[in-house]
Amino acid sequence: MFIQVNGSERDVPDGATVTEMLAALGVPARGVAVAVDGTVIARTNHDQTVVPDGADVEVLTAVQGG
Amino acid sequence: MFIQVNGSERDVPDGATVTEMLAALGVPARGVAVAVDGTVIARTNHDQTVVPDGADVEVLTAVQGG
Amino acid sequence: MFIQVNGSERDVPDGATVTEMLAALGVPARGVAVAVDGTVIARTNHDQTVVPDGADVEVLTAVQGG
Amino acid sequence: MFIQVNGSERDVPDGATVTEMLAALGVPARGVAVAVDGTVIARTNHDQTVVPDGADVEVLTAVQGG
Amino acid sequence: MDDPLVIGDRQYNSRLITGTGGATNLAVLERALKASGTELTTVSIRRVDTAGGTGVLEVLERLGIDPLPNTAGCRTAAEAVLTARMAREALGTSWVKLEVVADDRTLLPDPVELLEAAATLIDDGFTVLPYTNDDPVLALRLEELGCAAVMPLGSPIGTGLGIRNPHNIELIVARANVPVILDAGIGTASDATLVMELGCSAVLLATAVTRATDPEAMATAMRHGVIAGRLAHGAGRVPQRFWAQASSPPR
Amino acid sequence: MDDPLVIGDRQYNSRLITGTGGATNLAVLERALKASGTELTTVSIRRVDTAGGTGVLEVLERLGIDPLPNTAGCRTAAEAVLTARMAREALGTSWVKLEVVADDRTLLPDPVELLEAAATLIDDGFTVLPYTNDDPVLALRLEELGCAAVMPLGSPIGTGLGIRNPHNIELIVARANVPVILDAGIGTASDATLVMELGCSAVLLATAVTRATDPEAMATAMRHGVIAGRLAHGAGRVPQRFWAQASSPPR
Amino acid sequence: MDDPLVIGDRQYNSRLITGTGGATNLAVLERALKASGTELTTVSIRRVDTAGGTGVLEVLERLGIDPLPNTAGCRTAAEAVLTARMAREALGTSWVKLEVVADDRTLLPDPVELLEAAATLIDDGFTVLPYTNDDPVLALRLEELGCAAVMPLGSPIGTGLGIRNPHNIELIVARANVPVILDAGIGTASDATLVMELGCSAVLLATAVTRATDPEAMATAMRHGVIAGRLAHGAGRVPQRFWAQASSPPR
Amino acid sequence: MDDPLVIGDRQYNSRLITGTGGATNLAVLERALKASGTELTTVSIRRVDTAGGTGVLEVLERLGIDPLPNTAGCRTAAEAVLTARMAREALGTSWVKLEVVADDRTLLPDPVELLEAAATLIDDGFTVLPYTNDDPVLALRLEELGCAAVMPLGSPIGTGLGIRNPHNIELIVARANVPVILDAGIGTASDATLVMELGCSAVLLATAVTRATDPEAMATAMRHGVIAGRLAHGAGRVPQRFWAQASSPPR
Repeated sequence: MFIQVNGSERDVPDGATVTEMLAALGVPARGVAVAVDGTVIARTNHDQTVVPDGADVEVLTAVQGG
Repeated sequence: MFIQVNGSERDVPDGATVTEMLAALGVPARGVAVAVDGTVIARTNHDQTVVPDGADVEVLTAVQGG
Repeated sequence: MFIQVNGSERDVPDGATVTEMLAALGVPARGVAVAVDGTVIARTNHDQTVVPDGADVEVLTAVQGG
Repeated sequence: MFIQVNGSERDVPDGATVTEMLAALGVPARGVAVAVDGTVIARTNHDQTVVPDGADVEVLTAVQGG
Repeated sequence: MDDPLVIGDRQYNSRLITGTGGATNLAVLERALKASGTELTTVSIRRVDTAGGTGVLEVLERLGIDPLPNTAGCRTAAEAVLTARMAREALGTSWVKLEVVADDRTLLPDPVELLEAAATLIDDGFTVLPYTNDDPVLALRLEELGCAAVMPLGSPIGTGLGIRNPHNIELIVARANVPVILDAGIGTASDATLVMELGCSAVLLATAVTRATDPEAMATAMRHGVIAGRLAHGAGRVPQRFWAQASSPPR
Repeated sequence: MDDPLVIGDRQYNSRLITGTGGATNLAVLERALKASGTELTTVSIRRVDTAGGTGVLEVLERLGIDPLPNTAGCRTAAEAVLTARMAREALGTSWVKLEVVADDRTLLPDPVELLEAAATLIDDGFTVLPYTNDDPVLALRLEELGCAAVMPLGSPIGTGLGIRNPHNIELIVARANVPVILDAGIGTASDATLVMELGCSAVLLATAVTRATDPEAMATAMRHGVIAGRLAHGAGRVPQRFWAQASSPPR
Repeated sequence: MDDPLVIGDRQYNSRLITGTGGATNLAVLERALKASGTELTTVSIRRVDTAGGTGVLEVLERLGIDPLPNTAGCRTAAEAVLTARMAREALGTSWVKLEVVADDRTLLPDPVELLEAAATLIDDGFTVLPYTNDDPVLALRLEELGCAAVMPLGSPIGTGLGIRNPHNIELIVARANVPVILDAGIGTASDATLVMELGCSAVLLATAVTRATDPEAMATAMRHGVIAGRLAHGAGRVPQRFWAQASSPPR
Repeated sequence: MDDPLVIGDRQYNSRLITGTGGATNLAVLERALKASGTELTTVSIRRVDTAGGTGVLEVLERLGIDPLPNTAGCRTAAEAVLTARMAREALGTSWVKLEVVADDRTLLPDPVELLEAAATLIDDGFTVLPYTNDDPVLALRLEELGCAAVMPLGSPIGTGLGIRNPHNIELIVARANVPVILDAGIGTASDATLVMELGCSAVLLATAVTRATDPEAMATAMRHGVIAGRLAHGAGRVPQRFWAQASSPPR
């Protein structure tokens, strides 16, 4: 299925969970946070939460700053 | 009738208007503002506005300050 | 005779007094001070003081400054 | 003989050298400087320099300061 | 010089706005106000029987000075709005110096209550001159709401500490499209001169004059100080240099 | 007000002493001097053919301003004494602003040469106004020699850095029995106001006015600034406080 | 010395909190962080593909430094709250440096949005360290909401202007019951020393170190400067005097 | 770091020079000196029976600190020269902190007597470290005479007023070819940090430590403050800006 990740379209397995999506995107699960359609997904729910088709996903991490 | 003027009880003629009340209190009509039961009475309405019995009246004026 | 005036050679009448020297140089007598061979000549002595041949003369006046 | 030491009269052996004078005064030879009649006596001369009778002697040392 | 102070629909020749608080009596106040050359002066609104009220308006009338009622002492937007409305009826003016302070120790404005009061009074047709802190953000917000001027402090009311943060005042001036009037903290004439050199449009002060040993002399000093600073601001000062530069020609 | 500046046997109503250096032309200079209200102005002494000399005395005469010759550019007591004596003959005045500077980068006075020149000129009957640094010791020595005033700097000539060390100026004022005239470093009007508030008797400045973008406006600013500071100094300013103090009565 | 910095439920031996922004590369950053002795350091939260993200957490882990996520760049309470919640999931910490700025030119906090964001995050169980201006009223409001510390600026972010208004910082310290951490504006070590002497509990700085010519040396300087100021604050400095007082006995 | 202070033929690792005056007793003094890390400390020269003398040299010896005799209290070159010569015999050192003060109220140096004493002692083989005012001209004259360092004041002895005129200190540093040691006026650690940032080579202080409520803590503060300032001076601080500059990447 296709979803928006940080503003660009990406193809991930249908019915992927957040954890699976991150793997598919090649993003390390550690040190990142995920919001799906504007809702922050608690780390503890990454395995259960399924990413809907066409979802708008934000994947954030820590960078130098402040 | 008795009303509260600036926190102390005063006796003024029954059915007095704001203008009549000020006269009864010996307060110059000029340079003062009147609030009856928390409502500011526009200067232009002083002649028509009747002060209800037992009203809580504030009469303010300009003093040195600021 | 030739004298040094403010560092450049000038020709003035032999035996000229300070007053005559200033006239010869076309310098207004007013508002100037004269030193001959390093000695300040009091204004009151300008008429009597003769400028020696070859003298080193400084003629100063007020300019914008300070 | 009697001499002035730091402003007060003291009795020291006749013909005492600076070193002997310091001993007689009970002043440790170390860390002090001596002036006799206004002249600073070099430490190296303390043994040879005889203090004249009635001399005005200053004996200084280091104190807390600055 | 023809360099009027324009606030809302009014023009003033004097750039010194004064207060009437702190004077030992009305005679002293009148001499000081006259010496200051001010054309706009604050008054407070209190119950008619409040001591000290009598006669201040008559003094201002005699001197041809416009009264500017303040909301001094108000702690909430509601209190300030009510006071402003009473002032409008009492003095027949819709101009108000809006003060909403957070506490008695600092007398500093409460940003949230101040913004709310300003919005309400502007909707109600008032010409609002808010007393604010020296935060450039709050000053801009007040301007955006429609305030006719912004009046940042130099330092807290009555401290006489002068301009504690010239950089903030310069930031406020750099972005303001309404007059910036330095209000509070002025202690002496050089403070007023500096304020104007920083680009402020006017100075508002009270106790620096009324509580000085000689209020009339200090009022005169402030008048000259404000004029000096205004002129210097426009005259283009010399740059600052690390090394010296001669003012006389070489010998 | 009747508060004259008394130096030696003269009295002046203006406490602003100006210089004539740095002006682009005599017309600009004349307008600036007039606007400043000064009654005493420095000039330099140079060879008659030196450019810029012509006409400065005529300007001062027209404005009724006393000329104060300086010894600018002198590096030794001998040079300064000779220059002062030439000035006396040229201008018919025994007053001199005594400058003996140590180098061109700082234009700071040479303490030893300055003291020697002052002593010689005072013996010779001059009224000596020495340009000095802000060292309270040197100022006192110059007064003890018989100088008619002491003129400490605020900061080096032409830097426009204002009063770098108010504490030293206060120390000088606290011990002086002759007028203390702040000379050099003034950049803008608030500097002049502050100087007078510190207790100085007058201000001497030149390029802060003549090199300003608008010399006439800055001269006017300086006139007001000096008056403001003098009045404020005498008016007894309010004390500084850490916490606020209300200027309006409690509600 | 045993004088830990206590914030919320944590204790730190270092009173220097640093930022990671502005470093040319991670190697430079790591050396500087190590030299600073810091135990708490801010990071920003950005999209994973954002350049510069990689590796900063690993550096902090290697040095045993706690990460403090900030909400830099947020303009509204909503943005800041979302960013804080994402940071909590990404870093597994409920601590946040709360920034809600009003505009890009000043990067000053928006008081209204800041208060709203702080209230929401505190309700949500966050330990909130708000970046605020130097308004003593806003600082008190933030403490009343339950912030674990208040972090007033010395001057705007990145200006290096130091402490523009020590009086406001003293007013904040005088009334605070939580640690006051001076955040933003530090330019050099003496700024950090002064901050601690004013009674602040800690200093937060970033580009003063990372953008210095020699970040490691400046980081070391800041470490010593903070220690110096903390000790001096507690040591009871000598009073200031107008006249001199000898340190040597009379002769 | 390897950044020794070089004066004449000696090298020191510490850039903090202390005095021994003002301590309530030798035990307090010893703890403070130890905490300061100083390697060079001043002592005064007095009559053997003068109270307080006993034991100070033993303290310095125990701590491996070089004594630096001063000529405190001398008013003339002759007195200072005699005192220096006595000190040389008493302590076996040709180093001297040369003080020739003009009066007791300011304890400021007498420029003329100071120059004369310096010249005499240098001819006599002394290593002269003169206590001077902050006049850049006098500092240069002292260096030209052959002084091993120049020691300008920050403010008068014992005032604790810090650095009253940083511009003069910068002018002195800009032209000096010998170490510039800031002597007198330091009140707290940030003063010492600032001094070093201005480019001075070392700081000399006494009562700021010995008269602090906790001398040992203040001595430690001064040690860190001097190190902080020295490092910051070399680290290349960030420039000062009027507008803000972000330290976090854009969102």
